[in-house]
Amino acid sequence: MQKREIIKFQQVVKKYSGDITALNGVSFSVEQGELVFLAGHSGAGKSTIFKLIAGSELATSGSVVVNNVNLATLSQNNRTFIRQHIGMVFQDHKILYDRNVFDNVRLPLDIVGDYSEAEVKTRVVKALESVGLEHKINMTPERLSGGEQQRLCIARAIIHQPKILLADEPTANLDRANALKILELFKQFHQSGVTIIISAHDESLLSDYGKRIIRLNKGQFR
Amino acid sequence: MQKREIIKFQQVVKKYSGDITALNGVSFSVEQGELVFLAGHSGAGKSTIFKLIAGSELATSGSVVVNNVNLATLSQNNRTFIRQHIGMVFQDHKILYDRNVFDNVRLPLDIVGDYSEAEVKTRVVKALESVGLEHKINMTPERLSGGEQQRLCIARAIIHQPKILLADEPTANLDRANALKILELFKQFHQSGVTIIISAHDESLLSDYGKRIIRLNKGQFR
Amino acid sequence: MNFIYRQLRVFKHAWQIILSKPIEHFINLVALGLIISLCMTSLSVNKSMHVWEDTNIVYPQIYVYMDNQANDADLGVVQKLLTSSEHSREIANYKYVSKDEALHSVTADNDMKSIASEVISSDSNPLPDVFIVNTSTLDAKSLELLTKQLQATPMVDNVQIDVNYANKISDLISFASNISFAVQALLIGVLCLFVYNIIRLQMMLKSDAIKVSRLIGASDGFIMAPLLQYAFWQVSLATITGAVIQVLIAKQINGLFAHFTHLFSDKFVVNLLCVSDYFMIWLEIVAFALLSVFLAVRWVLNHTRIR
Amino acid sequence: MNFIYRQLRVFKHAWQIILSKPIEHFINLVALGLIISLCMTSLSVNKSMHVWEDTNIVYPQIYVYMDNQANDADLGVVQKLLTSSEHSREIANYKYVSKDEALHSVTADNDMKSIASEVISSDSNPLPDVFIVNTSTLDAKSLELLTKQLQATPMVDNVQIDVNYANKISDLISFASNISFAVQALLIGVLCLFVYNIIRLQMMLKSDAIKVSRLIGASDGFIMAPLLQYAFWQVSLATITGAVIQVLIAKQINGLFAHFTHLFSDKFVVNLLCVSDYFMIWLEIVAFALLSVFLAVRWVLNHTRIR
Ligand SMILES: Nc1ncnc2c1ncn2[C@@H]1O[C@H](COP(=O)(O)OP(=O)(O)OP(=O)(O)O)[C@@H](O)[C@H]1O
Ligand SMILES: Nc1ncnc2c1ncn2[C@@H]1O[C@H](COP(=O)(O)OP(=O)(O)OP(=O)(O)O)[C@@H](O)[C@H]1O
Ligand SMILES: [Mg+2]
Ligand SMILES: [Mg+2]
Repeated sequence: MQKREIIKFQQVVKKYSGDITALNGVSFSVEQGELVFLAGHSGAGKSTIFKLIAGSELATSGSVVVNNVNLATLSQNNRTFIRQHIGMVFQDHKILYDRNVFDNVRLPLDIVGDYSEAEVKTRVVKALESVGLEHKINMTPERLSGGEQQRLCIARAIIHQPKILLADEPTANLDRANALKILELFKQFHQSGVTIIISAHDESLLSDYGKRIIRLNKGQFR
Repeated sequence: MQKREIIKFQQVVKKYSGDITALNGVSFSVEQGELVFLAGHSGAGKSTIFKLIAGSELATSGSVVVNNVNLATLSQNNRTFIRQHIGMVFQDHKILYDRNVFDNVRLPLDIVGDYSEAEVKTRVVKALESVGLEHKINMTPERLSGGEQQRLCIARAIIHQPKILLADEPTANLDRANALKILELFKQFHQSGVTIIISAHDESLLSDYGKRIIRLNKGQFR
Repeated sequence: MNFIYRQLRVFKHAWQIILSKPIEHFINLVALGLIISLCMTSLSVNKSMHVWEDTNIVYPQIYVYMDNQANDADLGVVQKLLTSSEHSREIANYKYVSKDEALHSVTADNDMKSIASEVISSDSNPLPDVFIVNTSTLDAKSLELLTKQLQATPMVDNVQIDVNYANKISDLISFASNISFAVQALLIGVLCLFVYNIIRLQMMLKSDAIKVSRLIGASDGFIMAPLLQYAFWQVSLATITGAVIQVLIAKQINGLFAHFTHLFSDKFVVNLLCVSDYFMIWLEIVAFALLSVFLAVRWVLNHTRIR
Repeated sequence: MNFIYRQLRVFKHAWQIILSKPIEHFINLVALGLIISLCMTSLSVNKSMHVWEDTNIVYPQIYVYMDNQANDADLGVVQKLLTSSEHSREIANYKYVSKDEALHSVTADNDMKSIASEVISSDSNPLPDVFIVNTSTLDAKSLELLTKQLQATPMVDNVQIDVNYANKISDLISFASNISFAVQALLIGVLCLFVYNIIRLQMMLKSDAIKVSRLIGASDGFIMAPLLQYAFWQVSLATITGAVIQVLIAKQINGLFAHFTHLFSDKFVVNLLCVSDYFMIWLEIVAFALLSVFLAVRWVLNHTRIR
């Protein structure tokens, strides 16, 4: 299988309002099916890179190309549409407190559509099992512990088997055993051909995997 | 100086509605001025212990004694009042997005009252400096990165120099350098006589300090 | 199939929200329903007023009293004048009351009998033949001309016209219409602002869900469907509540009216609106509510830096 | 010192919220203001109506027509009867119109002149002396008795009483009062629900801040102070807006009334409320709004498992 670049940053600069330069000329590319770690200090710009890939922020200059499409050239609707093929683990979880665990996890399936109720049910249970949360399926999320909320977010990110998985500090609130379990899960995904980027501040966890690590420092590569 | 027990758990059981036993007969005590680490897997009951000390949840059975007062015997108003002497770093930050960083950090001072505007200003700046966030003082918190939000929460917890500091995973979203800086800060506090309990899942960080570690496993001590 | 299933889920969800906070939604409903009922009431009062206006005399009547000696030929002259094309614009219709008919009706009416006792006691009938002319204009000039012409007709004894009375009634009704119209406009304003406000605040409470859904790739349609249904059911229920309250109000008003119908020549009732009116009102409120949802959601999306 | 300073900060904070979202709060204000103005208008119409009722004839008038041959002594007898203590309860006052005065006023009035032309053309004055008696009761029994006594008095030709007219006017006014009262009650209901609703939703939007403050040790007072001030300024501004709108409405109504004052014996104006009334309304609305804040915040605290 010919490998192709699925994500490509070229001289990307991201300035937020208030003269804050989060990224200052970043170039890298990720091949299809690759597993990449993103490391860097707090405020280095890790989350910003994920936002740019997902198209929820636009680069100030430079180009962000995902799946051979420059996101800046897309209409808002199409940028939104692209997110349906991306699984995202948000650093702040972004769980919806107005519905229970089951309804939180099924959300991406509903957005994509095309799933029968039975299939939704099976998939949700399977996703929750893979993060060890199947016994909390009918709970409201504010009753979950911090780590459980994080795992809920992971279950939601993988349920629709996206082509790209962006995990922003997915193990921050997890103990080592749980963290390894999650990384193992991601590895399985990687083996089935999903492109994965994982950000983490805890490099001890990453170095075991022998995968590429991109290190950010103040918005630039070290 | 005669050491006395400032926090004392005796056979504490905490059951949440829905038949969930978060703590199952936990007994321990913390001396005044002590620094204790609380370790345990995700869902072990770490946050629950903090909630019980702060009185925002009540024990199902057993007694939680803080400062020689059994919290169960206090009226709601008095339990609220006790929290003014406790600094809390919440696992989910609990930042207020309707005000800027400065107004978030000053909140405990306003609640205690008795501070002139000048003193508030000095203290806020000092607290933000100690967590490396002084340059974001006028920002709205939704524009902070994950680690920055966590540090904001730490600044808010220490600003009124509480007698007890409860830090729930204070370094979960921080890189090693920042985490060590925060732990250093807590150590300074400890040296000035503050009682501190820190929960963390990353034991590698804790073991360096040679302090007592309480290990929770499924709501019980190992 | 999938589409229908989706709508059903959305439907279920909307009702779950409503039923999960029954008190809040009940208060909402009653508040909305009260305003809607006031709007409906002012609308139906307005409508009823027009009906009343049409069935009551608002244009001057002209009384043409004939001379006692007038014969059929003289009456024919007046009749000809009244039916002439020249005056077809001013004259709606006319009624001829012969002296015999007049005497009959006077003696039949007990009240009149006592008043007219002296007249009746005499043997000969002293009443004149009368034409009662209903005009169809308020134009003083043309009415004056008509009156003069009638006066100049042979064997016409006297012509009376009460321009003022007609003006008064007309003024009164247009005054009441104006007030009722102004009240209606104000109430509709209040209703719109109220609906917009409630929906805006409800959408603000949903802003987290909106933002996160968008971040996960939800289209505008996906985000709005449940919110639109939620709003739809709320205002639909409110419209029904409003209609029920309005029926109660109308009953109350008509009860009061019935108490003194003797004041009016025709019974004045506040009619209920017809089904199509209710339907239109419902449609308009729903349309406005959905527009509000749309605006509020767009506002949330635009003001949260999510592209 | 510290307390004042705190209040000032809270004050500043409340206004910052209001000014940071000017459009939202403006819509709020206008909506609230409109409802408040409608309440005020219905209140002032009600009040004005009572004034109008008091200054206009609502009790029957009795016309006592004297015989043409009546002399001063005969008039004296009637006068004595009218001023007797026996009838002081039924009779408010009376007016004597001599035949000369009557003739004078008839000839002075152009309209009357034409109608009464035949009468006036004759040389002798055919008009009788008249007593116009304003009664002060609607009790048919005692009015009948009075009428009979007057009728029985020597040289009294005729006694007329229009019981019906008085009843009609009285009915009309009590009808209007009833309607206006009902509308007022409905509007006050709407106002309360509206205020409660808006404040509840606003507090829900603040529920995070409320919960976190409580977790950090904030007392009820600390949590509520800014929210109370926020609500206070909103409803105060809304009351002012409402008062302004009401003045405009009253002006409009009075303009319409002025157009046809000739319909009424006395000019009917919708008076503005007096300052103390406005003050009381403001006080009541503020009190209700603060109560709403209190309830809503307590609700948030109770429903979020934070002790
Ligand atoms: N919306 C925003 N507006 C302004 N500045 C922002 C915004 N989002 C992020 N920033 C700033 O950009 C910088 C990079 O933020 P980013 O969230 O990418 O960091 P990060 O590497 O994810 O850090 P962390 O490990 O703490 O999550 C930070 O200094 C942050 O304050
Ligand atoms: N309000 C609640 N209602 C029901 N169950 C709860 C509630 N809060 C916590 N729990 C449950 O109690 C258990 C312990 O929760 P706690 O938050 O104390 O865990 P923790 O040790 O802090 O875990 P983590 O490291 O993931 O934050 C978990 O299984 C959690 O689901
Ligand atoms: Mg980040
Ligand atoms: Mg926890």
